[in-house]
Amino acid sequence: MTAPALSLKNLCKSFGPAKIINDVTLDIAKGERHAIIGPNGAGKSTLFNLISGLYTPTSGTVSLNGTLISGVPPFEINRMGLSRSFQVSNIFANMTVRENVRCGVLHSMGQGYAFWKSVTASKAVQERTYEILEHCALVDKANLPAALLPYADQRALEIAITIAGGAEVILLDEPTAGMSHSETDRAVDLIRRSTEGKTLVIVEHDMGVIFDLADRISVLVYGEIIASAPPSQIRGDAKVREAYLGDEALPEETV
Amino acid sequence: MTQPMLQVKDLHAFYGKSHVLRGVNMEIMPGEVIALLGRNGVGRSTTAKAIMGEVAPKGEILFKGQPIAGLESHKIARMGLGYVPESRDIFPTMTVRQNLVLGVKDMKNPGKYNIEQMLDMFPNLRARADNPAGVLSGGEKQMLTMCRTLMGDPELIIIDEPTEGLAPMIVQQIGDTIAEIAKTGVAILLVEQKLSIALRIANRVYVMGHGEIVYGGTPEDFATRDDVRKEWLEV
Amino acid sequence: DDIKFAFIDPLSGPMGPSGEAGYTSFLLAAEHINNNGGVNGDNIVVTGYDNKVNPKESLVQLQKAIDDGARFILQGNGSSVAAAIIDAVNKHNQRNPGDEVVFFNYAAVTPDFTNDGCSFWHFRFDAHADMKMAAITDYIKNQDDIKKVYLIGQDYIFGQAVAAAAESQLTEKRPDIEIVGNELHPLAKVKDFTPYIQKIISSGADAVITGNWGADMSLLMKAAAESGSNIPYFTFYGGSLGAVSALGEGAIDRLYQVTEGITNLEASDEQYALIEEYKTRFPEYDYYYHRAFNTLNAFKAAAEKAGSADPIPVAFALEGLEIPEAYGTLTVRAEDHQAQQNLYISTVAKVDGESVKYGVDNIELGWKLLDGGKIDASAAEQPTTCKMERPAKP
Amino acid sequence: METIVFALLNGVIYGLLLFMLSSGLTLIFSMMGVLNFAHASFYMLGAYFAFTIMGATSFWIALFIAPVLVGLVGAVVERYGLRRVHANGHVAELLFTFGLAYLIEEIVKIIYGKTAVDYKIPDLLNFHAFTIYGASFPAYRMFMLFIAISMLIGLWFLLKKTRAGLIIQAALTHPHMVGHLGHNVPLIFMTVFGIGCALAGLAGVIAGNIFVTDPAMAVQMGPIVFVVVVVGGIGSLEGAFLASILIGLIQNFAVGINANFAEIFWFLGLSPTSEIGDITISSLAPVMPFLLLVLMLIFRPRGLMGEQEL
Amino acid sequence: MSETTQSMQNVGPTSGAKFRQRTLPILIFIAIILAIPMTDPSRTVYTLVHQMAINIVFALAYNMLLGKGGMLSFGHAVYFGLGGYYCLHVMNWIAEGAGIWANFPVFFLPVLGFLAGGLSAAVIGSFSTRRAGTTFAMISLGVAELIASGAFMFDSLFGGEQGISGDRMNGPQVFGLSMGPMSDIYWFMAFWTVISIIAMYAFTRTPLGRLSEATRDNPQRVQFIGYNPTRVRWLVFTASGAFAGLAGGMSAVNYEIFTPEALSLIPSGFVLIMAYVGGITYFVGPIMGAILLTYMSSMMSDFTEAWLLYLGLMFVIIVMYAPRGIAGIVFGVWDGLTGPDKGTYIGRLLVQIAGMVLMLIGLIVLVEMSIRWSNGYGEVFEPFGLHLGTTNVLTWILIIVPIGAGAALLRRVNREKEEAVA
Ligand SMILES: Nc1ncnc2c1ncn2[C@@H]1O[C@H](COP(=O)(O)OP(=O)(O)OP(=O)(O)O)[C@@H](O)[C@H]1O
Ligand SMILES: Nc1ncnc2c1ncn2[C@@H]1O[C@H](COP(=O)(O)OP(=O)(O)OP(=O)(O)O)[C@@H](O)[C@H]1O
Ligand SMILES: CC(C)C[C@H](N)C(=O)O
Ligand SMILES: [Mg+2]
Ligand SMILES: [Mg+2]
Repeated sequence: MTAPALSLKNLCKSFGPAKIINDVTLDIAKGERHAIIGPNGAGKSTLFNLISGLYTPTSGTVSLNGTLISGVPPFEINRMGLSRSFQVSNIFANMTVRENVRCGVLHSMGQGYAFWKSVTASKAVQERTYEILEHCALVDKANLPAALLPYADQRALEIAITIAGGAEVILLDEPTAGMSHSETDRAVDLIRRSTEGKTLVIVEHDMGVIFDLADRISVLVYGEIIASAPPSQIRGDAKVREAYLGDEALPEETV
Repeated sequence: MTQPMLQVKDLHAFYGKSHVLRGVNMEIMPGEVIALLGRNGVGRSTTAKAIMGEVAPKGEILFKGQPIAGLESHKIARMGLGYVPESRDIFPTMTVRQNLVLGVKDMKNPGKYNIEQMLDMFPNLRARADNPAGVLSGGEKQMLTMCRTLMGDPELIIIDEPTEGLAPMIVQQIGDTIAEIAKTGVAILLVEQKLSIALRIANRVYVMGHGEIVYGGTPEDFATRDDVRKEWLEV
Repeated sequence: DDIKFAFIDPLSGPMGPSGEAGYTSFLLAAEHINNNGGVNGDNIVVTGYDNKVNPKESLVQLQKAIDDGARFILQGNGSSVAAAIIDAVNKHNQRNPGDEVVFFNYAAVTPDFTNDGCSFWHFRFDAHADMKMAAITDYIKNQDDIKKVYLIGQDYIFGQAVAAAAESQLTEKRPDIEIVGNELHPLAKVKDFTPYIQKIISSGADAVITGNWGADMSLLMKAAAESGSNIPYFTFYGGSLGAVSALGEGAIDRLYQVTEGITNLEASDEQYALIEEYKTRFPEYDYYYHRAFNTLNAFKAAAEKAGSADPIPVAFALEGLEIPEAYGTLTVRAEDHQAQQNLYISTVAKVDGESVKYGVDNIELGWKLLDGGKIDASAAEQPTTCKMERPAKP
Repeated sequence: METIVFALLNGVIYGLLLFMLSSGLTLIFSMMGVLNFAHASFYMLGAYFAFTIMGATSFWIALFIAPVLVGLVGAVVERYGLRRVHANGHVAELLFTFGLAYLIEEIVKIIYGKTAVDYKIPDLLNFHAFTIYGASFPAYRMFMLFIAISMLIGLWFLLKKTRAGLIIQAALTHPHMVGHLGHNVPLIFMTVFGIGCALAGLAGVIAGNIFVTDPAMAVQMGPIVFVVVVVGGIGSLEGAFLASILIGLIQNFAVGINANFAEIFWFLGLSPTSEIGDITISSLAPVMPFLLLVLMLIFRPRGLMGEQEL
Repeated sequence: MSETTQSMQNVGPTSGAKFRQRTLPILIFIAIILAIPMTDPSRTVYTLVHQMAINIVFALAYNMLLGKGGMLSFGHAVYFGLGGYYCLHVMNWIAEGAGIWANFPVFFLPVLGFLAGGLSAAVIGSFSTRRAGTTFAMISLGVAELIASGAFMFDSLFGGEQGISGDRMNGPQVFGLSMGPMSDIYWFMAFWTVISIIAMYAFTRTPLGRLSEATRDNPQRVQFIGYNPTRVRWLVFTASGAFAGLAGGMSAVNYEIFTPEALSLIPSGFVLIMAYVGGITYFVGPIMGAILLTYMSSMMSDFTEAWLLYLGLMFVIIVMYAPRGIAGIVFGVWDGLTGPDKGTYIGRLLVQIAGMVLMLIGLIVLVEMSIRWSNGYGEVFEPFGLHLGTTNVLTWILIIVPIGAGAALLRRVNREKEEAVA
């Protein structure tokens, strides 16, 4: 048996006296599409920050493909094949879309901190950049400064940068927040295509998206996982209903 | 006949060269809850910003009969208009309490709400009252923004997309809160996408399309207007 | 044709007044020469270049001056600058034969410039530090109540040279005197000398010797006045703008200086007229840089002797040249290009219209010659170690 | 013993002067986030204005009018200059004030000349307060001490007792939002900047006559003021106070000590004739504040009392 | 594969645009460099051009940091100075014929400046680049003051007040240059300027150059594409320090002297102004800034004492109204002239220029009149034979009318522009 892609063991995180993540243990298998849902403030983004190395856990461990990564700086974790997106767009605002994606590509193409060769010299980098742009339908906006992109495209770019490095484990934090219906559909499609054969962990409040994408759903409430099961089970889980979905819920209700 | 709380007549607004509002007309009576619906990008937020003076308005805006178009934001606010922007804009380095204090316009005559009431209304906030607001979760931030605006004792609140990015449970809770606030006699202009809440709490509904108001009526009437819904709201 | 002189000295900043005082003196000296028929019929033009007492900036200005056609450089404020200019002038003359420039140093008095570091292209019209120190130590030698001496100076070659001269000459002339402090502070940076003065007081010194000049001198005096002590100060530049007024009446018989002349010496009417003209023209300053007039007069004499105002003939003509000046005779020693002239030790006294005719700093205090304060040029003369290399004589 | 007493007295007084200067900057920095590079230029303006006013009337009038004038200049600068660049972020603001410092210096040079003016201590205070170990202590320095302490108390009240601080902090990041809450942000900014500048001006009035009033005084003081603010901790008045006194003491103690490295580090076998052995503690004085700054930023970036990192 | 490349090219800038933006300016620059000596320049021209060359390299080096890396430094002269000092010491070793140095050609000293600047930047950067933004700016200021004032303590290294001087005419000759006369130095300057410009331009196109921009925009995100932002900043800082050191080496050869002031805040501030005025968002910006400011500082100081005031004013105006600097203005005008709405643009531009010229006239009269008045000695500003004193009514008319008229014109254009947009 291979090690799970991601494995959290007794993970805890406190800020001062506030215990935000409380003894979370969770295994996510390779190739799984895993969704994390939960009320606002439950600690979903915090959990992502712990996994991606932005925060160090108060106690407990995180392993990626069996290697311990808690305490490792984010860029090392990224090099080990884990990539994440942010809840608020976090792109290189003054650079063009193409440059944004190219920066995401560089490291995986072995460019390192090189200052003796041109970025344009490497065909592989150029091609990979183009592929990603095409994949995310950003080709025709490639030379626009990222800051001028419409919101939905910024979110797409956020995803593009995240997948550019070819990471095997991808963490997406509310990728469709603030999108309209049709935009959401496009984004879901993009996510599905980009994470083919990879491990995906996604946080979303849009139940449509979640039930559409996820193989398995974990529900995080006040820093604790109260349920972790396939969508069909979650839908019927009374505890989850009470804590998160409420009685209105499911499925789409937005215009 | 009572005077309308807010009257907007032939309002235009621009972002650079793009003409976003093309003659918006609407009216809000005291104590009324109005839902402003429309697809993404039709200009609902811009309408709110133009009223609040954040975007330069062209046209007439009367608040309690007085023209406010073109005034500076703080003057508009002092006349009794509250605004909860889409971006929430909590003050991240300050504590929840300090955020609330800042909602008060004049320390000498505080409004009808005080901080304790607010914290009672949202236990989540009480638990974080002395934390910097920047670390609040998305939903907590939304609650805080609304409370902060209430602290200024407004007569009309414009709330832009209060439920965006919130868990389904909280969405309901926010809806209830808004209804609650409305009961105290504060008029509300609610910019929303989620029909269910909008229809539940609104007295009247406006629908916006391409920078104009394309429909106005009661929720009951709106429920019958499949044509409006098809043309202006659905994709 | 005009004969262009470039005056490169501080014209702004803390040392600005020192430079301005020199500049105005040269302007007036040039005017007088021009009004009296000029030099072989040509006029002298002096142009100011502000160097902020920085050697690097001085070289930039020197370059500019040469580009502007100046072949004679005037500078004095700061031996650090003078050293750089001597070096640059030597290099320039070596690299640009036929386009030489000559440097007239009117105040930078580090002895080395006319000793091991001497140059054919450099002439100094002020007595150097060893000469002035000799005058001071000769005077102190006879003051038996001075037992402890404190040395304070600016931290650069000139200040170091003063300290070294004081130390060696004192130990030679008065081995019993204890040097209770030898302090070097940064040049033109200290704004409040109070801590230094307190150090001097607690050292128990009976006298202070300092080579400070410009703002470093007037601020030192300001702090000294505030401290209420009355230790005497033996200085090179007590005549720096503002030093006397900082001490006020406290300066009387307490502040001493060594110079090549003071306005209250017996002199010709012409000289008195010159002093008064200077004061009316430049009311902020006092007639202090007598050597500016000596410098240009010596130039005129040399150029007329050589029959040319070109740098090389003038330089050769200057060697050994002897001219009369208001307070004696000035000889340019050929060996090292160091001017030899009388020196005078003076102290401050109230203006009385007779022996003390002129005040300074626009107050009623002026410099008065000490009894036996005159040192003849021959007595002031010091040996030199200069081995001069000369170009071919034209 | 004498050395210690002298250094203590001078250190405290110099420290208090630094505090007067830096309190204004702390105020501006903590409230508006503007690292006012031109702060010391307002200090210089204070001294020059006082010099002019004193020439026309008296020192006591200058003591009140000059800071007010400087404050007005500051307000104008904020209204017509800073406010424009505010939108472009802190670096733009920093650059603006950097250019402003240049401008003020040049304007002062044109109006007052390139060399020092003779700004004198008022006759009323020109006497010796007391004498210790043979050195007298001028009354004016005591007066300075008094002004600085009253200023400290005044400021402390201002800051602790107002909500303005909060409003301004909030307006830093979200000016629109604060406007929507009914606060007149631009006015508050202008006032704060004006007050900060007026404080610097006051320091100039007080210090211009014991030091030197010349166009270089801003450039000389500027960096030290930054050191104080950063070492004290951003936005912390108490920190600025501590840091001022600390720097005042360090510098004055250093000047008072004659020992050189060879004497202190004799156990390392340093020779007094070697270049390093020859360095005296007193010559280290000008370097000390900057050493402190760099060490502080590396090891404790929030400063002595600051709540947040720079 | 060829298909991808094809489309890839469509995505990137066209080769025509590339040529215009990259190759053409460099060709023009080289042509100018070759043309200058043909005009048989005077000493003054040489002096000026050499200073420009040094400043161009220094300003570009600085902009690697500020423009591309987003690090605002108030102490970059430290690396310039350390590079220069090292070169001067080597120059003296060459003169003494000390050991291996005896055969080192002075022509190649800038290489050593590059190494010394880079090495010192690497050491200092190892702690200063741990932070960005204002903290970095403050550390740079502290370090600069520390080193500049500490330099006075080590006379054997920095030479105290007097500095260190040397003589460049020693050691072996290369390219047949004796390094004595100005014209020899010209080729030295040209060589190193061109090399540096090309190298620094190339740097922006390397992965590290790109990452430096990414780190400037968003250091947090850089971590999540696999890079350590601190490491990126440190490397950029080192490279920038190295080129600053190279410029220092050029300066050492040109002036043959360095004083501790060269390390201080004043030259650091000047390079900041050069880069910013030129335009930090463009590669050529600092070049323009260096040329303009060097020209101003040596030529304008002959015309007016207040040139620093004009300089300060220009800087402040640029910060306020044209944050993209001269280069931004030039390219903006170019775009306007080649844009679709040429007619109105030119019209508006002319009115704007007229407005600015008018204001400038009023300002100049005011400033120059004030200077003369404050200098005393009865000086009066006398342009074109006019006699403008403080008491002359004409003076005040010449101040107030142009400023008022200019301001009115500018305001009108601005309003028109706003309305046109609306
Ligand atoms: N740096 C921090 N310091 C203190 N508390 C924090 C910090 N970061 C997050 N928190 C707190 O942790 C809790 C969880 O925050 P988190 O952002 O993880 O929520 P979330 O589940 O992502 O919510 P949302 O769905 O609204 O985004 C919140 O209550 C928040 O206030
Ligand atoms: N700052 C801006 N600059 C330029 N265009 C803008 C700006 N803000 C909004 N727009 C554009 O104006 C139009 C109306 O925007 P507005 O924010 O009012 O829409 P909305 O109806 O509130 O939609 P949303 O659901 O996105 O909030 C959109 O097309 C939007 O792209
Ligand atoms: C102007 C002078 C006082 C200069 C000083 N004597 C020096 O040699 O540096
Ligand atoms: Mg979250
Ligand atoms: Mg909106």
